[in-house]
Amino acid sequence: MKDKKPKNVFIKGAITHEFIGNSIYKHQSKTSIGAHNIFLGQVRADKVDDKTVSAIEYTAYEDMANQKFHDIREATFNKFNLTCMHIYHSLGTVKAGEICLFVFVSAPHRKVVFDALEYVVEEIKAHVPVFGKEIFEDQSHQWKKNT
Amino acid sequence: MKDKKPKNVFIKGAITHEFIGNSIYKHQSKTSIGAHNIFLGQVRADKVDDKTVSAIEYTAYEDMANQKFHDIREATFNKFNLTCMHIYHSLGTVKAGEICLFVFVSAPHRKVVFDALEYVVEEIKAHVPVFGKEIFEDQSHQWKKNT
Amino acid sequence: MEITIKYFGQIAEETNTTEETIRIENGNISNILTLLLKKYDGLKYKDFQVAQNQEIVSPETEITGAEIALLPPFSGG
Amino acid sequence: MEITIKYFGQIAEETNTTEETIRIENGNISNILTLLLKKYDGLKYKDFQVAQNQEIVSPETEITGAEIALLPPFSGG
Repeated sequence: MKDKKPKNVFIKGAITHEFIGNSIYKHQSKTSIGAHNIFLGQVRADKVDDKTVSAIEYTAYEDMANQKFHDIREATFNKFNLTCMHIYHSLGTVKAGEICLFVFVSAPHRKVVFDALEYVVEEIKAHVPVFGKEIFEDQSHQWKKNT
Repeated sequence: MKDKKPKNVFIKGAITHEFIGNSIYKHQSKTSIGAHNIFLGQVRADKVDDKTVSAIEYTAYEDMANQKFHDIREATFNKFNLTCMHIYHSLGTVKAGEICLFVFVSAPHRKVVFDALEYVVEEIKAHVPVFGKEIFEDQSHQWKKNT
Repeated sequence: MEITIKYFGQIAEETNTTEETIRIENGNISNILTLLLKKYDGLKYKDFQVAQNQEIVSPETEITGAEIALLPPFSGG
Repeated sequence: MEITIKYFGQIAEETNTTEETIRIENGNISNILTLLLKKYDGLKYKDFQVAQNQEIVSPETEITGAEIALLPPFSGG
Protein backbone atom coordinates (compact mmCIF):
# COMPACT_ATOMS: atom_id res chain seq x y z
CA MET A 1 0.00 0.00 0.00
CA LYS A 2 1.33 3.39 -0.96
CA ASP A 3 -0.21 5.56 1.68
CA LYS A 4 1.35 8.88 0.85
CA LYS A 5 2.28 10.59 -2.38
CA PRO A 6 6.06 10.64 -2.78
CA LYS A 7 7.86 13.99 -3.01
CA ASN A 8 9.11 15.22 -6.35
CA VAL A 9 12.84 14.58 -6.54
CA PHE A 10 13.33 16.15 -9.95
CA ILE A 11 14.78 19.55 -10.71
CA LYS A 12 14.56 21.22 -14.13
CA GLY A 13 18.10 21.48 -15.57
CA ALA A 14 21.39 21.42 -13.69
CA ILE A 15 21.64 21.43 -9.88
CA THR A 16 23.52 24.61 -9.00
CA HIS A 17 26.27 25.04 -6.44
CA GLU A 18 24.12 27.71 -4.77
CA PHE A 19 21.35 25.16 -4.30
CA ILE A 20 23.83 22.70 -2.75
CA GLY A 21 25.42 25.37 -0.54
CA ASN A 22 22.00 26.47 0.63
CA SER A 23 21.00 22.91 1.41
CA ILE A 24 24.13 22.55 3.57
CA TYR A 25 23.34 25.85 5.31
CA LYS A 26 19.84 24.69 6.24
CA HIS A 27 21.37 21.90 8.35
CA GLN A 28 23.14 24.27 10.73
CA SER A 29 20.05 24.37 12.93
CA LYS A 30 20.15 20.58 13.29
CA THR A 31 22.77 20.48 16.01
CA SER A 32 22.52 16.75 16.71
CA ILE A 33 24.25 16.16 13.35
CA GLY A 34 28.01 15.52 13.45
CA ALA A 35 28.65 14.20 9.94
CA HIS A 36 27.32 14.93 6.46
CA ASN A 37 28.15 12.95 3.35
CA ILE A 38 27.29 14.28 -0.09
CA PHE A 39 27.43 12.60 -3.48
CA LEU A 40 27.34 14.70 -6.63
CA GLY A 41 27.02 13.26 -10.12
CA GLN A 42 28.60 15.52 -12.73
CA VAL A 43 28.16 15.21 -16.51
CA ARG A 44 31.43 14.09 -18.14
CA ALA A 45 32.63 15.36 -21.54
CA ASP A 46 33.33 11.77 -22.62
CA LYS A 47 35.03 11.21 -25.93
CA VAL A 48 33.46 8.57 -28.22
CA ASP A 49 35.49 8.09 -31.41
CA ASP A 50 36.03 11.68 -32.54
CA LYS A 51 33.09 13.22 -30.78
CA THR A 52 32.76 14.76 -27.33
CA VAL A 53 29.67 14.71 -25.12
CA SER A 54 28.52 18.29 -24.59
CA ALA A 55 25.41 17.58 -22.49
CA ILE A 56 23.06 14.90 -21.23
CA GLU A 57 19.33 15.24 -21.72
CA TYR A 58 17.49 13.44 -18.95
CA THR A 59 13.99 12.05 -19.16
CA ALA A 60 12.25 9.81 -16.64
CA TYR A 61 9.17 7.77 -15.98
CA GLU A 62 8.46 10.41 -13.38
CA ASP A 63 5.71 8.83 -11.30
CA MET A 64 7.52 5.52 -11.03
CA ALA A 65 10.86 7.27 -10.43
CA ASN A 66 9.50 9.39 -7.58
CA GLN A 67 7.93 6.27 -6.08
CA LYS A 68 11.30 4.44 -6.33
CA PHE A 69 13.15 7.38 -4.77
CA HIS A 70 10.58 7.27 -1.98
CA ASP A 71 11.06 3.50 -1.50
CA ILE A 72 14.85 3.94 -1.44
CA ARG A 73 14.47 6.66 1.21
CA GLU A 74 12.31 4.41 3.39
CA ALA A 75 14.65 1.42 3.00
CA THR A 76 17.69 3.57 3.81
CA PHE A 77 16.15 5.00 6.96
CA ASN A 78 15.28 1.45 8.03
CA LYS A 79 18.82 0.19 7.41
CA PHE A 80 20.87 3.13 8.71
CA ASN A 81 20.48 5.43 11.68
CA LEU A 82 20.35 8.73 9.76
CA THR A 83 19.10 12.12 10.92
CA CYS A 84 18.13 13.22 7.44
CA MET A 85 18.46 12.49 3.74
CA HIS A 86 17.84 14.48 0.57
CA ILE A 87 17.88 13.38 -3.06
CA TYR A 88 17.64 15.62 -6.13
CA HIS A 89 17.97 14.58 -9.78
CA SER A 90 17.96 16.71 -12.92
CA LEU A 91 15.49 16.45 -15.77
CA GLY A 92 16.13 18.05 -19.16
CA THR A 93 19.49 19.29 -20.36
CA VAL A 94 22.57 19.28 -18.12
CA LYS A 95 25.80 20.44 -19.74
CA ALA A 96 29.19 18.77 -19.31
CA GLY A 97 30.67 19.93 -16.00
CA GLU A 98 27.28 20.55 -14.42
CA ILE A 99 25.69 18.56 -11.59
CA CYS A 100 22.80 16.16 -12.34
CA LEU A 101 22.51 14.20 -9.07
CA PHE A 102 22.75 15.41 -5.47
CA VAL A 103 22.43 12.95 -2.59
CA PHE A 104 22.88 14.26 0.95
CA VAL A 105 22.85 12.11 4.12
CA SER A 106 23.48 13.25 7.69
CA ALA A 107 23.88 11.52 11.05
CA PRO A 108 25.18 12.19 14.57
CA HIS A 109 28.36 10.16 13.89
CA ARG A 110 30.39 9.53 10.77
CA LYS A 111 30.55 5.72 10.50
CA VAL A 112 27.01 5.34 9.22
CA VAL A 113 27.00 8.07 6.58
CA PHE A 114 29.59 6.42 4.32
CA ASP A 115 27.68 3.15 3.98
CA ALA A 116 24.32 4.91 3.74
CA LEU A 117 25.42 7.24 0.94
CA GLU A 118 26.92 4.47 -1.18
CA TYR A 119 23.80 2.37 -0.65
CA VAL A 120 21.49 5.19 -1.77
CA VAL A 121 23.56 6.01 -4.87
CA GLU A 122 23.78 2.36 -5.99
CA GLU A 123 20.05 1.88 -5.44
CA ILE A 124 19.27 4.95 -7.53
CA LYS A 125 21.51 3.78 -10.37
CA ALA A 126 19.95 0.30 -10.32
CA HIS A 127 16.27 0.93 -9.73
CA VAL A 128 15.15 4.40 -10.78
CA PRO A 129 13.81 4.76 -14.34
CA VAL A 130 15.81 7.77 -15.50
CA PHE A 131 17.22 7.87 -19.02
CA GLY A 132 20.21 9.89 -20.17
CA LYS A 133 20.74 10.86 -23.80
CA GLU A 134 24.32 11.96 -24.39
CA ILE A 135 24.36 14.83 -26.86
CA PHE A 136 27.54 15.37 -28.88
CA GLU A 137 28.79 18.72 -30.08
CA ASP A 138 27.42 18.02 -33.60
CA GLN A 139 23.96 17.36 -32.08
CA SER A 140 24.13 13.62 -32.76
CA HIS A 141 23.51 11.46 -29.72
CA GLN A 142 23.87 8.10 -28.00
CA TRP A 143 22.00 6.61 -25.06
CA LYS A 144 23.85 6.45 -21.77
CA LYS A 145 24.00 3.15 -19.89
CA ASN A 146 24.91 2.84 -16.22
CA THR A 147 27.78 0.52 -15.34
CA MET B 1 62.81 13.42 2.48
CA LYS B 2 60.17 16.08 2.46
CA ASP B 3 60.85 17.87 -0.76
CA LYS B 4 58.07 20.38 -0.83
CA LYS B 5 56.40 22.47 1.80
CA PRO B 6 52.88 21.17 2.40
CA LYS B 7 49.91 23.47 1.77
CA ASN B 8 48.09 25.03 4.69
CA VAL B 9 44.89 23.08 5.27
CA PHE B 10 43.64 25.26 8.12
CA ILE B 11 40.93 27.88 7.95
CA LYS B 12 40.27 30.40 10.71
CA GLY B 13 36.85 29.69 12.23
CA ALA B 14 33.95 27.80 10.66
CA ILE B 15 33.96 26.61 7.05
CA THR B 16 31.04 28.41 5.41
CA HIS B 17 28.49 26.96 3.00
CA GLU B 18 29.52 29.65 0.48
CA PHE B 19 33.10 28.36 0.61
CA ILE B 20 31.88 24.80 0.00
CA GLY B 21 29.52 25.87 -2.79
CA ASN B 22 32.29 27.83 -4.44
CA SER B 23 34.65 24.88 -4.22
CA ILE B 24 32.03 22.71 -5.98
CA TYR B 25 31.58 25.40 -8.64
CA LYS B 26 35.31 25.47 -9.42
CA HIS B 27 35.11 21.83 -10.52
CA GLN B 28 32.70 22.53 -13.38
CA SER B 29 35.65 23.17 -15.69
CA LYS B 30 37.05 19.69 -14.93
CA THR B 31 34.84 17.80 -17.35
CA SER B 32 36.56 14.44 -16.93
CA ILE B 33 35.00 14.22 -13.47
CA GLY B 34 31.80 12.18 -13.15
CA ALA B 35 31.52 11.80 -9.37
CA HIS B 36 32.24 13.96 -6.33
CA ASN B 37 32.05 12.82 -2.74
CA ILE B 38 32.12 15.31 0.10
CA PHE B 39 32.44 14.78 3.84
CA LEU B 40 31.52 17.56 6.25
CA GLY B 41 32.17 17.44 9.97
CA GLN B 42 29.68 19.55 11.91
CA VAL B 43 29.97 20.55 15.56
CA ARG B 44 27.31 18.79 17.64
CA ALA B 45 25.52 20.41 20.57
CA ASP B 46 26.17 17.32 22.70
CA LYS B 47 24.63 17.12 26.15
CA VAL B 48 26.97 16.10 29.00
CA ASP B 49 25.08 15.83 32.28
CA ASP B 50 23.12 19.08 32.37
CA LYS B 51 25.34 21.07 30.08
CA THR B 52 25.27 21.52 26.31
CA VAL B 53 28.27 22.03 24.02
CA SER B 54 27.96 25.46 22.41
CA ALA B 55 31.22 25.44 20.42
CA ILE B 56 34.50 23.64 19.86
CA GLU B 57 37.76 25.53 20.00
CA TYR B 58 40.32 23.87 17.74
CA THR B 59 44.07 24.08 18.14
CA ALA B 60 46.70 22.07 16.27
CA TYR B 61 50.37 21.28 16.06
CA GLU B 62 50.13 23.11 12.76
CA ASP B 63 53.40 22.20 11.05
CA MET B 64 53.05 18.50 11.85
CA ALA B 65 49.34 18.57 10.99
CA ASN B 66 49.94 20.14 7.57
CA GLN B 67 52.66 17.57 6.93
CA LYS B 68 50.28 14.75 7.91
CA PHE B 69 47.52 16.17 5.70
CA HIS B 70 50.09 16.24 2.90
CA ASP B 71 51.13 12.61 3.56
CA ILE B 72 47.48 11.51 3.62
CA ARG B 73 46.93 13.27 0.28
CA GLU B 74 49.91 11.49 -1.29
CA ALA B 75 48.92 8.09 0.10
CA THR B 76 45.34 8.55 -1.09
CA PHE B 77 46.39 9.48 -4.63
CA ASN B 78 48.63 6.40 -4.67
CA LYS B 79 45.83 4.11 -3.50
CA PHE B 80 42.89 5.51 -5.47
CA ASN B 81 42.53 6.81 -8.99
CA LEU B 82 41.25 10.30 -8.13
CA THR B 83 41.15 13.41 -10.28
CA CYS B 84 41.41 15.75 -7.33
CA MET B 85 41.16 16.07 -3.58
CA HIS B 86 40.77 18.98 -1.17
CA ILE B 87 40.94 19.06 2.62
CA TYR B 88 40.10 21.99 4.91
CA HIS B 89 40.00 22.03 8.71
CA SER B 90 39.00 24.80 11.07
CA LEU B 91 41.18 26.36 13.73
CA GLY B 92 39.79 28.50 16.54
CA THR B 93 36.14 28.62 17.54
CA VAL B 94 33.44 26.77 15.59
CA LYS B 95 29.92 27.01 16.99
CA ALA B 96 27.49 24.09 17.27
CA GLY B 97 25.86 23.57 13.87
CA GLU B 98 28.84 24.97 11.97
CA ILE B 99 31.24 23.02 9.75
CA CYS B 100 34.78 22.26 10.98
CA LEU B 101 36.02 19.70 8.41
CA PHE B 102 35.53 19.64 4.63
CA VAL B 103 36.96 16.77 2.58
CA PHE B 104 36.24 16.70 -1.15
CA VAL B 105 37.31 13.92 -3.56
CA SER B 106 36.51 13.65 -7.27
CA ALA B 107 37.02 10.99 -9.94
CA PRO B 108 35.75 10.04 -13.41
CA HIS B 109 33.58 7.23 -11.99
CA ARG B 110 31.77 6.78 -8.71
CA LYS B 111 33.08 3.49 -7.31
CA VAL B 112 36.42 4.90 -6.20
CA VAL B 113 35.19 8.07 -4.48
CA PHE B 114 33.33 6.28 -1.69
CA ASP B 115 36.34 4.27 -0.54
CA ALA B 116 38.73 7.17 -1.03
CA LEU B 117 36.65 9.59 1.04
CA GLU B 118 36.20 7.21 3.96
CA TYR B 119 39.92 6.43 3.88
CA VAL B 120 40.88 10.12 3.99
CA VAL B 121 38.48 10.93 6.83
CA GLU B 122 39.62 7.98 8.96
CA GLU B 123 43.28 8.85 8.36
CA ILE B 124 42.67 12.44 9.40
CA LYS B 125 40.89 11.37 12.60
CA ALA B 126 43.69 8.93 13.47
CA HIS B 127 46.87 10.74 12.49
CA VAL B 128 46.47 14.51 12.41
CA PRO B 129 47.36 16.36 15.63
CA VAL B 130 44.29 18.56 16.00
CA PHE B 131 42.73 19.13 19.42
CA GLY B 132 39.15 20.07 20.11
CA LYS B 133 38.05 21.76 23.32
CA GLU B 134 34.30 21.50 23.81
CA ILE B 135 32.99 24.71 25.33
CA PHE B 136 29.75 24.53 27.28
CA GLU B 137 27.21 27.31 27.53
CA ASP B 138 28.52 28.24 31.00
CA GLN B 139 32.07 28.59 29.56
CA SER B 140 33.33 25.45 31.30
CA HIS B 141 34.93 22.91 28.97
CA GLN B 142 35.99 19.33 28.33
CA TRP B 143 38.49 17.90 25.83
CA LYS B 144 37.02 16.10 22.85
CA LYS B 145 38.25 12.61 22.02
CA ASN B 146 37.76 10.92 18.65
CA THR B 147 36.04 7.52 18.64
CA MET C 1 -9.62 -3.99 -21.82
CA GLU C 2 -7.93 -0.65 -22.58
CA ILE C 3 -4.34 -0.22 -21.58
CA THR C 4 -2.05 2.80 -21.79
CA ILE C 5 1.44 1.93 -23.04
CA LYS C 6 4.27 4.35 -22.28
CA TYR C 7 7.64 4.41 -24.06
CA PHE C 8 10.83 6.00 -22.80
CA GLY C 9 14.30 6.92 -24.01
CA GLN C 10 15.54 4.91 -26.94
CA ILE C 11 12.36 2.81 -26.92
CA ALA C 12 10.30 5.95 -27.58
CA GLU C 13 12.80 6.76 -30.33
CA GLU C 14 12.02 3.39 -31.90
CA THR C 15 8.23 3.61 -31.59
CA ASN C 16 8.17 7.29 -32.48
CA THR C 17 5.61 7.93 -29.76
CA THR C 18 5.73 8.23 -25.97
CA GLU C 19 2.26 6.94 -25.24
CA GLU C 20 -0.62 5.11 -26.88
CA THR C 21 -3.72 3.16 -25.91
CA ILE C 22 -4.28 -0.43 -26.98
CA ARG C 23 -7.17 -2.86 -26.54
CA ILE C 24 -6.29 -6.38 -25.44
CA GLU C 25 -8.04 -9.44 -23.98
CA ASN C 26 -6.98 -10.69 -20.55
CA GLY C 27 -3.70 -12.60 -20.55
CA ASN C 28 -0.04 -12.15 -19.72
CA ILE C 29 2.42 -9.35 -20.33
CA SER C 30 3.89 -11.57 -23.07
CA ASN C 31 0.65 -11.14 -25.03
CA ILE C 32 1.16 -7.40 -25.03
CA LEU C 33 4.79 -7.84 -26.06
CA THR C 34 3.82 -10.05 -28.99
CA LEU C 35 1.42 -7.37 -30.16
CA LEU C 36 3.96 -4.56 -29.78
CA LEU C 37 6.83 -6.46 -31.42
CA LYS C 38 4.54 -7.02 -34.41
CA LYS C 39 3.71 -3.33 -34.54
CA TYR C 40 7.29 -2.07 -33.97
CA ASP C 41 9.70 -4.41 -35.69
CA GLY C 42 12.84 -2.64 -34.38
CA LEU C 43 11.89 -3.32 -30.76
CA LYS C 44 13.25 -6.85 -30.98
CA TYR C 45 16.80 -5.48 -31.16
CA LYS C 46 16.29 -3.30 -28.10
CA ASP C 47 17.05 -4.01 -24.47
CA PHE C 48 14.14 -3.10 -22.20
CA GLN C 49 12.18 -4.04 -19.10
CA VAL C 50 8.41 -3.88 -18.65
CA ALA C 51 6.70 -2.10 -15.78
CA GLN C 52 3.05 -2.64 -14.91
CA ASN C 53 1.56 -0.06 -12.58
CA GLN C 54 5.12 1.18 -11.91
CA GLU C 55 6.54 -2.18 -10.86
CA ILE C 56 8.94 -4.21 -12.99
CA VAL C 57 7.20 -7.42 -14.14
CA SER C 58 8.15 -10.53 -16.13
CA PRO C 59 6.45 -11.69 -19.36
CA GLU C 60 4.58 -14.37 -17.37
CA THR C 61 2.88 -11.80 -15.13
CA GLU C 62 -0.85 -11.52 -15.60
CA ILE C 63 -2.16 -8.26 -17.03
CA THR C 64 -3.85 -6.40 -14.19
CA GLY C 65 -2.87 -2.84 -14.77
CA ALA C 66 -4.13 0.06 -16.73
CA GLU C 67 -0.57 1.34 -17.33
CA ILE C 68 2.29 -0.57 -18.94
CA ALA C 69 5.70 1.03 -19.62
CA LEU C 70 8.62 -0.14 -21.76
CA LEU C 71 11.82 0.96 -20.04
CA PRO C 72 15.27 0.93 -21.65
CA PRO C 73 18.38 0.51 -19.42
CA PHE C 74 18.37 3.00 -16.56
CA SER C 75 21.04 5.68 -16.65
CA GLY C 76 20.30 8.12 -13.87
CA GLY C 77 22.93 9.97 -11.89
CA MET D 1 71.82 19.94 23.85
CA GLU D 2 68.94 22.43 23.72
CA ILE D 3 65.52 21.14 22.88
CA THR D 4 62.25 22.95 22.35
CA ILE D 5 59.32 21.20 23.99
CA LYS D 6 55.82 22.01 22.74
CA TYR D 7 52.60 21.29 24.63
CA PHE D 8 49.12 21.06 23.14
CA GLY D 9 45.50 20.88 24.25
CA GLN D 10 44.95 19.47 27.71
CA ILE D 11 48.69 18.87 28.12
CA ALA D 12 49.33 22.61 27.72
CA GLU D 13 46.56 23.15 30.25
CA GLU D 14 48.50 20.94 32.69
CA THR D 15 51.91 22.52 32.07
CA ASN D 16 50.47 26.01 31.87
CA THR D 17 52.73 26.80 28.94
CA THR D 18 52.73 25.92 25.24
CA GLU D 19 56.48 25.91 24.72
CA GLU D 20 59.72 25.88 26.62
CA THR D 21 63.39 25.10 26.07
CA ILE D 22 65.23 22.48 28.10
CA ARG D 23 68.85 21.33 28.22
CA ILE D 24 69.46 17.62 28.21
CA GLU D 25 72.34 15.15 27.62
CA ASN D 26 72.07 12.68 24.76
CA GLY D 27 69.79 9.74 25.48
CA ASN D 28 66.30 8.49 24.81
CA ILE D 29 62.91 10.17 24.73
CA SER D 30 62.26 8.44 28.06
CA ASN D 31 64.97 10.64 29.64
CA ILE D 32 63.05 13.72 28.57
CA LEU D 33 59.82 12.22 29.89
CA THR D 34 61.38 11.50 33.28
CA LEU D 35 62.47 15.10 33.49
CA LEU D 36 59.08 16.49 32.46
CA LEU D 37 57.10 14.19 34.76
CA LYS D 38 59.22 15.44 37.64
CA LYS D 39 58.56 19.04 36.64
CA TYR D 40 54.82 18.59 35.94
CA ASP D 41 53.42 16.11 38.41
CA GLY D 42 49.91 16.06 36.85
CA LEU D 43 51.26 14.78 33.52
CA LYS D 44 51.34 11.24 34.86
CA TYR D 45 47.55 11.12 34.84
CA LYS D 46 47.36 12.34 31.26
CA ASP D 47 47.16 10.36 28.05
CA PHE D 48 49.61 11.63 25.42
CA GLN D 49 51.97 10.68 22.59
CA VAL D 50 55.40 12.15 21.90
CA ALA D 51 56.46 13.55 18.54
CA GLN D 52 60.07 14.22 17.63
CA ASN D 53 60.58 16.39 14.56
CA GLN D 54 56.88 15.92 13.80
CA GLU D 55 56.91 12.13 13.84
CA ILE D 56 55.37 10.03 16.62
CA VAL D 57 58.13 8.20 18.55
CA SER D 58 58.35 5.69 21.38
CA PRO D 59 60.15 6.26 24.71
CA GLU D 60 63.04 4.07 23.45
CA THR D 61 63.75 6.33 20.49
CA GLU D 62 67.06 8.16 20.64
CA ILE D 63 66.89 11.92 20.98
CA THR D 64 67.89 13.41 17.63
CA GLY D 65 65.57 16.30 17.23
CA ALA D 66 65.48 19.90 18.16
CA GLU D 67 61.70 19.81 18.59
CA ILE D 68 59.72 17.51 20.84
CA ALA D 69 55.95 17.77 21.25
CA LEU D 70 53.58 16.24 23.81
CA LEU D 71 50.32 15.46 22.04
CA PRO D 72 47.07 14.57 23.80
CA PRO D 73 44.51 12.35 21.98
CA PHE D 74 43.70 13.72 18.52
CA SER D 75 40.22 15.06 18.01
CA GLY D 76 40.12 16.65 14.61
CA GLY D 77 37.09 16.76 12.34
